[in-house]
Amino acid sequence: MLELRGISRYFGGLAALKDVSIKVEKGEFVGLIGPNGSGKTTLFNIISGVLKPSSGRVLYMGRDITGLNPNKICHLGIARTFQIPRPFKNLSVIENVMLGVLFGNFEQFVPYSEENVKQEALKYLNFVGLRVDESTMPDELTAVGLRRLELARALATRPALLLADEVLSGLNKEELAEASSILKRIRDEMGITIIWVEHIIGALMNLVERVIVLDYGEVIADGSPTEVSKDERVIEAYLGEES
Amino acid sequence: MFEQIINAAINGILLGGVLALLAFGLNLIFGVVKIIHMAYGQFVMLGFYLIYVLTVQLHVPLIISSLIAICAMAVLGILTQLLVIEPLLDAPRLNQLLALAGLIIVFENLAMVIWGADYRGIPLYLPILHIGNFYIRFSCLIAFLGALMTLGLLYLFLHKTYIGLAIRATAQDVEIAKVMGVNSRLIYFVTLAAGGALTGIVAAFFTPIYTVHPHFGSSFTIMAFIIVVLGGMGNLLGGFISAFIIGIVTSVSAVLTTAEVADIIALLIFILVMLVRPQGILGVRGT
Amino acid sequence: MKSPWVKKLFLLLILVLLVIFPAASPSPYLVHIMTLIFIWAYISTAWAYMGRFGLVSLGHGAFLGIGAYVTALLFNYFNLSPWIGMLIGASSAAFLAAVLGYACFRFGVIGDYFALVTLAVGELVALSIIALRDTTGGSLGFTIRNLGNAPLYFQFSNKVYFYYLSFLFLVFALYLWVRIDKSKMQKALRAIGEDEIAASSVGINIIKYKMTITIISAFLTGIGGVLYAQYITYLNPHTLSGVEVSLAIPFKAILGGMFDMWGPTIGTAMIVSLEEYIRVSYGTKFIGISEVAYGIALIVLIIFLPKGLYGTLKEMKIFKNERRRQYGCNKRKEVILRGR
Amino acid sequence: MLRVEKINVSYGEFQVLHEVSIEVKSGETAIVVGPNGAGKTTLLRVISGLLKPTSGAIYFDGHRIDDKEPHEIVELGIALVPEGGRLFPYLTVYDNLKIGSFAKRARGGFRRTLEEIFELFPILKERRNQLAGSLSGGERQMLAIARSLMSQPKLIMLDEPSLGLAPRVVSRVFEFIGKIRSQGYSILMVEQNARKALELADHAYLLESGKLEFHGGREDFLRNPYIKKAYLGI
Repeated sequence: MLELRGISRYFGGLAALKDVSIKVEKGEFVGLIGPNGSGKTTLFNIISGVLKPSSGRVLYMGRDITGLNPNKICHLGIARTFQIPRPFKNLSVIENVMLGVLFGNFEQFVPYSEENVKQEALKYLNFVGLRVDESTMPDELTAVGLRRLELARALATRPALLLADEVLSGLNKEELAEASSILKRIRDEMGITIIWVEHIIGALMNLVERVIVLDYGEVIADGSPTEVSKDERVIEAYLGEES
Repeated sequence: MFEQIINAAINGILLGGVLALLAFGLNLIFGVVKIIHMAYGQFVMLGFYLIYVLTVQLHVPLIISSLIAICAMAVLGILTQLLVIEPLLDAPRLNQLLALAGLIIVFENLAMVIWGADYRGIPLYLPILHIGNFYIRFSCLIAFLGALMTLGLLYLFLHKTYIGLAIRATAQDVEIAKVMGVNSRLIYFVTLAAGGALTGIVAAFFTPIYTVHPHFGSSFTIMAFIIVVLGGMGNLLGGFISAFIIGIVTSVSAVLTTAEVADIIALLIFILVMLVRPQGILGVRGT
Repeated sequence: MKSPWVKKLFLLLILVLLVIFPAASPSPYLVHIMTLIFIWAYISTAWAYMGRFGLVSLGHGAFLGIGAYVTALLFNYFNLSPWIGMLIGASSAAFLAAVLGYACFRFGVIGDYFALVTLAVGELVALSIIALRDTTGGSLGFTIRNLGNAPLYFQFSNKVYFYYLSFLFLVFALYLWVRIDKSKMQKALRAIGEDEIAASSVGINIIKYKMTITIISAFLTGIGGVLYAQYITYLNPHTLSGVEVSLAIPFKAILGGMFDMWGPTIGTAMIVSLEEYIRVSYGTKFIGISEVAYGIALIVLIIFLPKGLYGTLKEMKIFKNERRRQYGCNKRKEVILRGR
Repeated sequence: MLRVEKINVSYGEFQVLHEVSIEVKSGETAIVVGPNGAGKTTLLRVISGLLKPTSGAIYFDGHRIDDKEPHEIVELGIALVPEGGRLFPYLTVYDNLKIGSFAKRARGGFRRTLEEIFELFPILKERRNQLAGSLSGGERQMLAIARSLMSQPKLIMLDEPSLGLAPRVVSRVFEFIGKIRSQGYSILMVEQNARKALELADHAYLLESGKLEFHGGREDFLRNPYIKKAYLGI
């Protein structure tokens, strides 16, 4: 479904990503981990079109999407959430999600009527378990609420592939389990392929089927959670010092 | 024709020195207070009028009236900070921009009310040097050397004193400068005072060269903007270099075409740089 | 404004009053002032189309000048009726806006950078008009050929026609504002104004919407230039283009409050009245004193009422409801947090 | 030495800290642990005067400081090592250290303190003329700590000193903090890396969603079953 071919990205001479090649199949639930500054978010920014790679290509459903604008990529069916939630603060929570419905993936276009769009938006808000009313503004939500809003807005664009960026950061233990179960349900019930970046590795390892590890902008491991946690280089770079 | 161009280029370099001084002040204010001082050129205009009033109407010697003007402009800078900039420090950038643009209207029309729309100049005739086929105005030469000296002193101030260091630190990260014990409010006042004083100095150097009228300032604001943007906003070294580039480009193109076309060319450069590389074309950074 | 019904009746009343105003007015001078208010209110409303979405242009003088000059030059030199010339003039303004907008949006020039670029463009157009002095008359300006009463050539011996005409234009601009508010575009532009990256990641085509609103705004402003030039039958680069006009337009809108559809109109009414009042009471003794007062008023207003006069008043009026709403929600927020 | 009494802090409508009280005794090290977004950084910002509490009081050495400006608080002897170091990247290492001694009480002793610092961190002496932005992550954190020492503080506040550093470097940074601690400075440290930080602590606080959930000596902390599970992973 998604294929990265030799992606590199430099910031003023510093390499954030070096020759990264990854393949993700339809229906997979992939975790992407790595220490701080290893290039995870940069990779997401490149896939979603916010950044252009210095070299390499991004292929999606066999089509070259390198360097397309983010809105174009969203229309093709790739949605993302942001590491630091970026709600539109002057729009209500429902309006935030309605934007996704209105401007998202065109293939399943809903005829424009305020009511239709609102119902559609509420559907996604319900799915992620965020119950709000008409007038709730994003700044009234807490950390968990904002994460849910991010997910609902991304889902509202009706993606085939979801890039989830640190959905768990800022949450406490109870909230962790719940938020990660939502991700699982998105994959299982909606059939959306997910790539999940996370720095809370414990929660991720329990859920995903495959883990890719980045370190200093390079892929150092790719395999099932059990394989990866046994990998020498991963332990060296990451897990080893933790325990 | 070729000689004319060379001569224009030389004049451009001489002019560039003063422009560098002007741009330095704008740049310093932008770098430290993070504010685009829209009414900066109008300070020069007011300084010019002040010198005019003191020398021509009150018969104060030029040097002394220049010094008075420099101090007065520093005070005006402080007042601007106190009355306009400080209340808007946490406001959206555009509100700051528009309030300072409001100052343009106030200053220009105030000058109009007091001095009317006539051109005023100081009757001071300095010799023109002939070197071979080239003509260099002595007043330009003085302005150039004076500007370079001022810039040198500014460099020493910024690099050798505690307060200079605090200014440079504040430019990079106000919040951390504060927790280092820097009183940022004081630093802002010092910066605006220094920026104001610089416009006074520029006015003093320009008195023998130009005549003044109420709308005299805006062309200097625009010129200073162009230089600052070309060199990269907040980049003092870049501003210094691009002052000479702009000085040469405008005076050479003024000789080849007309003064308006020269201004149009400068504006086009400005727009292009803003579009393509708002961080400036000179990729160096130094404070 | 208790109910839509009362509000509609109130609007209708004002409409009727404005329509019969010229007949009832004690002096043509008042009609003249009202006409000026309509024209500038129309222009600053057109400006606020962009401004309220964070696209603050300080170069609308460019569009005003191009609209006016192209139309007037076509009339003076080729005898083309300003009714047709106006479309060409406004299209030229829109074309410049399209080129400028595309360049800015392509390279991601936003916020105060956008303001500075447009400021430069406004000045550029003014300088070009001066530089082309052989055709445009340069700084001295030029006068539109007088045909007496020639409605087909946008000239009326009775200035009352201009009153009604500019009134219609203003009503049209306000109507368009409402239409935009009900469209999908308004939602997109609000999102873009807040966070471009997030907006594009939910599929909003940033360049398309920003271009659309910029072109609409420039086209209407271009027509505004024609309206003003035809009314006073004289063009000058300093009154139609350049920094001063370019700043005066947004100032009017901001003074009233650019986020509300009535803001620009109210701001314009205030400034034009203030200018006229000072001019009449002090005459020509202190040329410029009214501008000084206006400049100071502006700075004070930006500092103390950043949402503009009308915007702030309106906010205060609904403030109580607003609070209650938020309070109610805070309670519910607890439910959202703890309930699950 | 430092006493924070029941402070409430809000960003606009959103309350970040609720009735938080902490205390650091002279010569002691206190740590505040808690997840991301719990309000730890906010706490340090309030103490250093960058943010004003809506209610409550802060006392330092008998002075009430919650209404003082940041530069006045520095003069009283509180130094902050901000999150991620926050050096002045375009100043040299030397200038970064010099600005550290900007407080009037520290200026006189600038030379002497500098010598001490160079002894403690020889690498900084080597790099004194390099731009701070060109240092490696670990060196930057060292410089940030050294810069705070330049003001000859009585209390040093560290904001997540381990953030963004490789595990090996983290150990080195904590070693240095231990060294500073042994020289008798009072320390208030905010950390996510609870296990490492607790090794240095005399007293610890747990902050969750802006509320102080637990506090006690190191031993009490290590014994608490909830903390053991949630933050120490035991």
